Amino acid sequence: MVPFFKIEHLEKRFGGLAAVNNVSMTIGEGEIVGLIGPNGAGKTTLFNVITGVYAPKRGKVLLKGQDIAGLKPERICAMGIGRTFQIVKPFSSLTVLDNVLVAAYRRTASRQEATDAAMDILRFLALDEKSATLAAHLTLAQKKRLEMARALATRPIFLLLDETLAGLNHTEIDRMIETVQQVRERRGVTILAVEHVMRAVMKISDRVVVMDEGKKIAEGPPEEVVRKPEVIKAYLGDDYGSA
Amino acid sequence: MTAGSVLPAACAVAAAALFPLVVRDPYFVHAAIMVLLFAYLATSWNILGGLAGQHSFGHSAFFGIGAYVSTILFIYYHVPPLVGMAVGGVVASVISIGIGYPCFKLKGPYFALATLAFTEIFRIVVTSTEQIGGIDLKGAAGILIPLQPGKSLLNFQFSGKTSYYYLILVMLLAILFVYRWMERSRWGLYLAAIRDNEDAARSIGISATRYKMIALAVSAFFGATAGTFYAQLLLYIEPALFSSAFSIEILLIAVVGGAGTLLGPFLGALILTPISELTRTYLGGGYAGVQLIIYGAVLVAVMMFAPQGLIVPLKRGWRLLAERRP
Amino acid sequence: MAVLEIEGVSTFYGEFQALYDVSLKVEEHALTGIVGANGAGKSTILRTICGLAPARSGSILHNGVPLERLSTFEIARRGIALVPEGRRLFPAMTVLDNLLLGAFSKPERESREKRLGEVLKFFPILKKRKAQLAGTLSGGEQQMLAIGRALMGKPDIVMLDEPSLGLSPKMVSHIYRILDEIRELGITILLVEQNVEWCLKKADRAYILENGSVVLEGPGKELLSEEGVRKAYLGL
Amino acid sequence: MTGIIEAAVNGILMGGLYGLIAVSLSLIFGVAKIVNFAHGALLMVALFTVYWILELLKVDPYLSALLAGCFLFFFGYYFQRLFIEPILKREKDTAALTVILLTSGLMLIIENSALLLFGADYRTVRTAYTGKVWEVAGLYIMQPRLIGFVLSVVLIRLLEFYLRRTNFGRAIRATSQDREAARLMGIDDYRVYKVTFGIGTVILGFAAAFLTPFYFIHPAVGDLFVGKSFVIVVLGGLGSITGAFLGGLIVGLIESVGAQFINSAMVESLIFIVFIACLVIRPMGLLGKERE
Repeated sequence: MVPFFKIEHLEKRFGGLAAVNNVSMTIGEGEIVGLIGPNGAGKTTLFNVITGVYAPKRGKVLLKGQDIAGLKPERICAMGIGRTFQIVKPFSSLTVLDNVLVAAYRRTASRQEATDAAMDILRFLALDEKSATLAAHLTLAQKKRLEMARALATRPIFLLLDETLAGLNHTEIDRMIETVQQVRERRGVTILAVEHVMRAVMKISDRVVVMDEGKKIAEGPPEEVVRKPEVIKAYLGDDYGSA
Repeated sequence: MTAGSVLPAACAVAAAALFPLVVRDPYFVHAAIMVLLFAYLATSWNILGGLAGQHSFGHSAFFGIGAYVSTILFIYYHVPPLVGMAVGGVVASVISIGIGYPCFKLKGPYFALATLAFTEIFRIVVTSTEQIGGIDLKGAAGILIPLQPGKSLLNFQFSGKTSYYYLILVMLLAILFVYRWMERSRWGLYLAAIRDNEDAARSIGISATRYKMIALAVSAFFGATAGTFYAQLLLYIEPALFSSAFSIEILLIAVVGGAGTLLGPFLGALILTPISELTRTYLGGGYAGVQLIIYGAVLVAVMMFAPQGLIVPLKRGWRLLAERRP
Repeated sequence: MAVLEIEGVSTFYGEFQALYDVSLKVEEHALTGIVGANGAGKSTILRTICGLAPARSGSILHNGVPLERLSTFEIARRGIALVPEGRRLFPAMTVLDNLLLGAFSKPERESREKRLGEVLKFFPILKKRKAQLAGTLSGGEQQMLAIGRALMGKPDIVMLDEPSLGLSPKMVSHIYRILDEIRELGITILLVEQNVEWCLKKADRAYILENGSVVLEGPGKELLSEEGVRKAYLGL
Repeated sequence: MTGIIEAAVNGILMGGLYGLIAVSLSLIFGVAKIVNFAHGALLMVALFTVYWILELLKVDPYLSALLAGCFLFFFGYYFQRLFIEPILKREKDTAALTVILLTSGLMLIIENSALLLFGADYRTVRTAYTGKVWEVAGLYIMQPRLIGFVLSVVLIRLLEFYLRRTNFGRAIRATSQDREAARLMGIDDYRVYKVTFGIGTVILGFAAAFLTPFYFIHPAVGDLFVGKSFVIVVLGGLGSITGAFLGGLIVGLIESVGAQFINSAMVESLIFIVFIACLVIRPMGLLGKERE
């Protein structure tokens, strides 16, 4: 059977440095996979290769068996991959509704249908009351939800979340965790999430992939992965586990 | 349009329509025509510069193309200027695609410099071309447009300035309508998304290049029609229409008024065009540069104190005034 | 006496609050450590001290003098040296030029030649690479140059932001040795380090940061055994 | 054939002056990331400064540059301080376009003020060198051009020495490479910008002095150089001194040799075409290295 999403021997270099070095992984339909690793491990670069911001030097990115490596970002979105950005990138001069509407238009040309779809998503993310506010005037937590709303409005089958929780406080984090779980349950979206808040990673991920210095160093269920010596080493230093 | 803005808008249009009936001095009518023409031209720039956020420094290229294409068609093929206007618009749109292709690969100041270089190339080529395929371009000397016997809209020949005034007023209302329509349409949203954050726009499936091209082609089309109008108004065209200085003037009008707003370019024309028109006449000869000094001073002041354009503080003032009234 | 005293500092990037009411003290001749997960705000503390990310509230005292209103260059001239994350060398300038820039401030300029000799003795490899462009150095050499550049200014305090990041294990231990030596010279150090183990072992006093707040503080060795450390990192 | 060689030599000599003018633009662009549309107007100010010193004090043009330089340094310094600095401080990263428009406005003010003050006459100066020609190996070389070229090379060497070997020169280079890191070294970046702008205008003063013996002076004379300067800066790679100088030589060469084959206006458009191609294909310039 063709796997839902698969990366084979992906490599991306900047100058001499391999930011993503021979990374392979498979993600099944409906899974939530957490992607963790120290700063500079190559997680965001991996996202950027998957979503077409960069073309890989070598390797394949297969969505339902079709190689999408090297396609332009707008093509990849049309194939069903949505993403959020680590540093939020709202369309600041547009209202919250228009931010989502512009994405919903990618699926229908009808203003009515697009507006309905957008409002639906805004309700889902509890942003409906803010629909007429300019995106520039939202709080960070709201902007993070708006990022997610906008990505969802393109009706992705596969969603890449880049540090959706960074900069949120405890209550906001709990709320966002719930939202991510609902995105899968209600909308059937497969999710790959870069996340630093470990509490959240443990809670939402079916599986965790760990990267360090561009390479994949571990993979497995969250409780197991964080006990692996190589992971502890990457995070805490040389011989923490054995100390 | 919201209910609150219908009344002021209607009043403004009515006032504009009455203007030549009240003010009969042809000199003032001419100045008013220039204001409307520059408002029209700056609004056409605003379709690319404001809606899509691509601050082109080469808009005069399209103005010049419109002026030259319709004039050549008129003189050599007897095509009525009204038809020539449409043809010039289409030609400018097609050429704009060729310009957009390399320029849209560049950002910010580099985009500005590249578009500036393009319009300079046009100016230089037209200046140094006397003849092409049996058509006299007359190089730097420019072309005088002969009068036709029949007065008609099709031929752009009227008995007085007033008709030109109403024509450009209608054209301005039309382009403002187009601008508003584009802004509110699906395309307008795409363009706004690209303007605000191109990476994010592409991540939700919007092809940035394609929509910027569309905005450019529309912007070029209207810019060229302004060129035809100008040619028929003054009955004389010259390579300076392509100049980078003229491009910058167009951009300035839009930016001083407020790029990316419906009425910003109009406001800009209302302020800046009379400065150049009036001082040119009254100061004349020895003080030829004064209007440009005032022009420059306005520009410097706006950039230093209201870089979003004068419409922003104006709107804020209006709102305060409205709130103070019970 | 505390060289640096930070009291109730909150820092924002736009509307994103990166630090919540952070207080810490850096004692003279001591090594003070800051550890915490990615995005916890460690680098922000250093950037706030330097005025690169000014604090919105709270106070920062350097030998009793408030720093909050000073520009970065004025703070640097007071003898606060930062070895920034990613090293931030001047890549198209020579190793020598980079070092000399470390002693840009007027008072330091007079004893510059002497310090240059000391620093080059400290980092023999830099002496060999003196005329090379900084951008052509290896990662480890670049880190040494960044540290050497900071030492050129005869600093009151050296702040290091993840000096071991992106280096090979061998180079990491080399850098650690250098830090030990610097410490023996009696220079005050404020260290942000991803290697928690090492940092806590060495630190006279350490602070653990989570989501922009200090959650634990104490002598490094005591914290080493705390469950809170592992929790802050791995959520267990 | 001799005609072409002669054209090439004179083109390169003129190119040296183009290069010098572009070096000034490149320095300001490279350090403060300012696209200065008033560069031509500043050159005009420099030309008039040299002109009036010559007329009033009867100083040799090459010496008058030193006098002019003192005035021009402060002109440039306060140009940056009064107009550009407030915008940079306010807008941080997005100032590029505002600065372009601001400097366009300043250009209008400066050029038209000169027009009011000095009129639209084309002024020329007769110096000991004007119109003199040297004959070298059967080629006629205009004396003031050769002197200007040689002095330009010397001046650029001096500038490079200043940037490489002095404290403030190092600070200027450091600021252009990494502004934040420079601040961490105790460098006052805004002061570096102002001084750099001042140095840039001083260089224009020298360029003006080298031009004066064989060129004309007019309030709009800067327009003839400003477009070319931008082309040269892009050709040479932004912020590169040597690149800008070599770019100047290339443009001078294309201009004079091209004029032997096609009309000179068309050569100018050829230069712009090369410019656009370079921007799109090799934005790092002909000599620059590819960045990440």
